[in-house]
Amino acid sequence: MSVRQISRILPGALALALTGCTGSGDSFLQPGGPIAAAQRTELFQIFGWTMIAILPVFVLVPLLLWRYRYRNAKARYTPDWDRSAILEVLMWGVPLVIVVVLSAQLYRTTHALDPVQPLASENPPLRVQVVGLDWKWLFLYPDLGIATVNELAFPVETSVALDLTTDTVMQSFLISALAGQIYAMPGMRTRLHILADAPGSFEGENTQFNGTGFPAQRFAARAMSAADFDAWVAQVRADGQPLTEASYALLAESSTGAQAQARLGAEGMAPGVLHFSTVEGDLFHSILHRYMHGNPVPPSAQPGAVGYAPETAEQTR
Amino acid sequence: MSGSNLHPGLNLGARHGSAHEGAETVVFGFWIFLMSDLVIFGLVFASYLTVANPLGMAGGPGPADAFDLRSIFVQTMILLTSSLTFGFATLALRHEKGRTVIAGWLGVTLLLGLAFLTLELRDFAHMIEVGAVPQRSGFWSAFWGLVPLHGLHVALGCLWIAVMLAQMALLGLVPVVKTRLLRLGLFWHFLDLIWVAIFSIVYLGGLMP
Amino acid sequence: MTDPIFGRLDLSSLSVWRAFQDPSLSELIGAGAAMAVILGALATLALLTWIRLWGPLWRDWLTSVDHKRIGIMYCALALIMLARGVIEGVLMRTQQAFGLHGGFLTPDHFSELFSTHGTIMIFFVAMPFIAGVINYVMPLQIGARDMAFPVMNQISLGLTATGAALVMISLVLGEFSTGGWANYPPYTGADFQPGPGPDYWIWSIVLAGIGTTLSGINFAVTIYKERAPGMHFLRMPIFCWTVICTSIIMIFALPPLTVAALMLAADRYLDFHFFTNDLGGNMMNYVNLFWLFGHPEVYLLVIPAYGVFSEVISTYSGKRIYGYMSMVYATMSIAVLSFCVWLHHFFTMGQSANINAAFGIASMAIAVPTGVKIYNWLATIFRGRVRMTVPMIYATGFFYLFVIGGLTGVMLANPVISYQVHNTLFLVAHFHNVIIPGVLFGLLAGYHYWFPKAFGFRLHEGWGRAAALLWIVGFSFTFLPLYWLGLQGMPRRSASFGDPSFQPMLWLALFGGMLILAALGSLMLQLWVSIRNRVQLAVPLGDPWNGRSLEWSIPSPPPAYNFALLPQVLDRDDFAEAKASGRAYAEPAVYEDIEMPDNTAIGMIVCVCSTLMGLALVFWIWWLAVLSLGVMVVSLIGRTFRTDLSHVIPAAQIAAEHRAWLARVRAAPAVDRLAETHDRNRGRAMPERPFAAGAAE
Amino acid sequence: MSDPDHRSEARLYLAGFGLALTLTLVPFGLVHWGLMQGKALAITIAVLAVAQIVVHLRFFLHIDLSRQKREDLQLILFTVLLLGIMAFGTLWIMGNLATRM
Ligand code: HEA
Ligand code: HEA
Ligand code: CUA
Ligand SMILES: [Cu+2]
Repeated sequence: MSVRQISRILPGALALALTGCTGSGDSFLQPGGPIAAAQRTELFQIFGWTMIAILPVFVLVPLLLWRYRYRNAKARYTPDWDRSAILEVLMWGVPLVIVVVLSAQLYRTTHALDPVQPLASENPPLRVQVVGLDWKWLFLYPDLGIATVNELAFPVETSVALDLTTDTVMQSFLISALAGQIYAMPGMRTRLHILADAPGSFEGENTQFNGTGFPAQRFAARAMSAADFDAWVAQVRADGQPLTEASYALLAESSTGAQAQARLGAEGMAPGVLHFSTVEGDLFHSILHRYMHGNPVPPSAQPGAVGYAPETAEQTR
Repeated sequence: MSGSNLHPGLNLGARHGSAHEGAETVVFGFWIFLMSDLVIFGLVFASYLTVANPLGMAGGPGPADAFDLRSIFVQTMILLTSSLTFGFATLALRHEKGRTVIAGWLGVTLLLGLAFLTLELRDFAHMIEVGAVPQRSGFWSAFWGLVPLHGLHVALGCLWIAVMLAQMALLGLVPVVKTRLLRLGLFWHFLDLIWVAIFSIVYLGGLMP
Repeated sequence: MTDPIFGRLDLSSLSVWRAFQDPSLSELIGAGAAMAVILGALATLALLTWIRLWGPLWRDWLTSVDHKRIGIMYCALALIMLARGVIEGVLMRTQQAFGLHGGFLTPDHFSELFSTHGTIMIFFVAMPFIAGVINYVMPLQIGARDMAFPVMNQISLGLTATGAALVMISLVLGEFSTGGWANYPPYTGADFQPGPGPDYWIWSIVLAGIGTTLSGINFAVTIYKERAPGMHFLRMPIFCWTVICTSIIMIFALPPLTVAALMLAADRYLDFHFFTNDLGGNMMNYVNLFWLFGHPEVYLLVIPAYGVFSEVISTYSGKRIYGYMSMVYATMSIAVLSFCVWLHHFFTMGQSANINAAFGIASMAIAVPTGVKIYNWLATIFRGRVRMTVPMIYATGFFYLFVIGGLTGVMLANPVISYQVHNTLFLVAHFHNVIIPGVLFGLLAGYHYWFPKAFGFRLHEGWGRAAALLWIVGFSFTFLPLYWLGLQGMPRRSASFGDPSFQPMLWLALFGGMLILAALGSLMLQLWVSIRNRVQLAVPLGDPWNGRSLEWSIPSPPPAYNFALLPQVLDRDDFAEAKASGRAYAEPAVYEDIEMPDNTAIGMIVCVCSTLMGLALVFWIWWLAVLSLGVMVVSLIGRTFRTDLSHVIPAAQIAAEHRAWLARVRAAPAVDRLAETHDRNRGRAMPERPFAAGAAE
Repeated sequence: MSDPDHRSEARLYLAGFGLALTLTLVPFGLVHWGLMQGKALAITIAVLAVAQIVVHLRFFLHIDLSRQKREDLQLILFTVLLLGIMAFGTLWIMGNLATRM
């Protein structure tokens, strides 16, 4: 019984300790959706189980060092004692059992929380395509025909299916309060599903270092009610500019969101955010496929590269 | 074979006295080195296999456009024979047939090695002609990372044979020279092993109907 | 486009010149560092000339093939590089503490800092340190005269020094990579970083890596073939077992790094497409290959540290190591398992849940043998007689802090958690939490433990204790807060951040960094004080700690040939048994001539040529690259044409030296363990008082 | 070539050469004349290659299972194990990623 209890009480205590001193709401320790919540539970459970093997160490070290200190003539001294069958079984057995238990759990949750799986929800899923650019994220809504930079809005209680790639170096996409991260790589498509339980704004970021503007590559993931979402879409259509090949070529240039705003003449928007009312062609797939067509992508056509030239990049696509 | 082997594989034999015992350490060390080298080859092979597909070829030429099975066959025969001739050199060393016999077999092996390299270079020239260059695709990069790496080893082996011929002439068959010949033998046979993998995986695998 | 003579090296490659053109704080710090390197080098040269040390330095050290001297030179190299690594670490902590919306360093400078810091700490601090300790201790423990291949040993050192030199030169000429110590393409590809940075990384890693592979071969062959008569595998000290495991990793895990780095070089220099975005390149294979090396690498570092703790805990508890066989099996399983888990560094790359689960479980499995080792050490203390000397304080810190690091490792091994905290400061906290309390505390314990063996005098105890406590406290303040920041989602490698709530923890971490600096200062002071008091602290008789293994059975410092007569080993912990049974310090009936290899300059030739070659490759100076390679190859081959490369030490000389030492040992009073840290300790240990437990019970 | 040891050892080399030759000719023939196809051919080539490697090890490098000190044989087996893990793992991971992206 004690084992179970420990593994139940400790996580709670730890959660309290950790969340108690938290300032921002952008971590999976204050989950905004089922995945992050499950991840938090997992963390506490591992903590609980490993304590069985680890607490004895913490307790025994001072006890042993004190009891067997040199000057303690009362303690037994057995210089040649060097094995004991019972201890041997315990030393291998206890960690082994814990690892077996944790492994079973790991296998289950790794499958259950596999990011390629759609999340259960009553509402129809929303598709979003994510393109990592140097120091900003581009979000394409293929079913709505709009696009944004550094603002990912979606209705609550809806499974959002993200398809990710980049048009530059490797990046890693993380919205901690909603789900884990996944790499985005040029010429490749990775997948992630998120779902928010309640409206709110969560910070998203790139965690894979990609140069000067790396710390600025953050965005807001905004979960909103269905009505608010529709209003938001309408607003993007209203205040956005069209995303053409030419404006994409400019956008793709290495720049933070704020710099991109200036480049594309969208200074009025929220910091770092851009809205696009229409998207020319199937941008996501043309980005994805330009690396797989068997044609070289010279630096002048490679966003993020040192010799990138937006003026000519457009034609070589 | 004559009794007391100190380590796996090629041995000089007890009659070589201190050279035989001395070989224990250096030959074992050389085995370890070869095993480390084997891991390098293994990983380059694995990398090659990960791009031996249409995506890796990126619309460029494939194996069928660039490989010449006939030439590979001849190269294989040459390398195989050179293993045999090196074997005879080792036997002559073990059984103390004298410097000239050993040098003779080594010389034949050297010539075979050079012949192999010549043919291989000719193949490479042909590949460059048809555009199967490493700059063309990931697949050709991997090919050019793998096969010339083996070729480089063969070239080093040839250089080593030449150095040993010189040392035999200048120093005579002193113990260090004997143990070096032993290690050179390991190296040469090891190259042949790698080649078996190359012709099976790269060439036969690539040209499979 | 590039100059035929100078390649792409020009005035703007000089960081001092860059700072002159753009005197921002960041550039100035860079230029200052460059000046420090240049001035430091010049000052050293001048000092050496002034006190006429060139001759001795060349004769006794740089051309030496003695494993003991090579070991010490490895440690010296590690210390020099450490100075830079620590400064960079503390600079980064400072930057982040002030990094709310900015800070004083430019992001590019910051990225160069974490890249060089990681590269230096792993490849040029921890690895040389470990190579140094192994070099010094292992042959003594197995009763050998030297490494199996002494000259190759010197060449390994030369190549390691080359790698370190290239990283240092990058401060002055050009710049280092900004891609982190893992240097992932495509970010480090020619398109995105056309400058010399990633090339510095490639060549310093490749050249040093070859040296490490050769070291691994050398260590393994030495243990397999050069053990003293009677030293069966199962009589070896645990440290030697850890050396076997570490050499296995050196031999088999360095190849993937070499392959990955050379493929990256092919991409950058020859326009290959191994890892490029276009034309069928596959950057994921780089990640795969790098961690095929990278994971075993970190165990390469920690396994010998486990070995040091085994020796230290057993000695200072006055007891045999508990569970010898368990230790051996555990160490071996850690070494083998370390090759089965590399994917846990990229759980988030998009492979299937099955693969993630398989590698996650394999990673957690390492906790079992590691746990066994920890428990075995506790059982070794159990019913021992423990002296809380400096190494034992480090061991205590290790018990607490390393276990925390291991616990967070087990968390990271779970893909579900890794999805969240991968690439965050949580990960940074994890690995400093295993590397510093594990590897560095282990090395520091070993430093205090074996220093008297190497130099003939003990280190000052009081300063040592102060440093150890500062380390433990300083570490905790510096890195434990990072766990919290990581859980809050602060990414690693961020020069700045936007969330004010991170501020307090970052300040705490900076405070810890200052304590660590103080710890380092105490270490330096300790060394200084100890050297000044070396007469009082001298332990020439060789056994200051009542040691248990063969290295304590010879004088401190040991003679060039180590053992006057190769010992005949009868038992595990042979020297302890010998002391107990009275067969220690016996005079051999006959002495024999000893043949030792001659000194040689070949290691220096390799070092200089390969440094020039690396530099030439970095700056596309092709003629120099070919020339230096040519000189190196010709000298290596030329050497093989010489056969008179050893000298003989006559038996009479050995007999005289050995008898003189034995006479001093017999004349000296044996000290008991209470006087261990007093000036009375001259290195002759009184056997532990025959057990008084009867009285106690 | 008078001494009997020498002759018997030379015969062994020749036997190895003969075996290796056969194991080379067969797969080349199979591919050249298109006698087999697809998976069956791939497996045949692989099996013959492994057989040939064993032949080389046995007859040219003189590795066999008897008479040797175990510690040395372990080295080779251990290498094969580690290389197997690394190469198989690489193919598994990269193959899986390729199907998913
Ligand atoms: C051996 C490895 C090692 C060691 C010792 C350290 C030590 C330190 N590191 Fe380390 N660090 C890394 C390996 C190491 N680090 C790696 C691999 C990275 C990742 C790089 C990347 O991003 O790619 C990293 C990244 C890293 C970052 C970047 C984090 C980020 O990405 O945001 C920071 C930031 O503060 C940091 C700080 C420090 C500090 C303050 C120390 C201090 O604790 C330094 C103090 C250490 C010492 C003072 C050494 C102890 C002294 C001895 C052992 C010798 C004594 C002996 C004698 C006197 C004889 N490190
Ligand atoms: C010396 C170095 C060292 C050591 C010893 C370890 C030890 C371990 N490490 Fe660590 N690790 C690094 C250095 C090290 N690591 C570095 C440098 C990185 C980052 C590189 C980079 O990205 O730059 C890293 C990253 C890293 C990751 C990748 C995280 C990510 O990128 O998302 C993972 C994931 O599995 C991991 C796991 C582990 C595990 C399971 C152990 C285990 O070996 C720990 C075992 C120890 C214990 C568990 C404690 C003692 C045991 C007991 C008291 C018994 C019982 C316990 C149980 C039953 C649980 N490590
Ligand atoms: Cu990266 Cu597929
Ligand atoms: Cu790891």
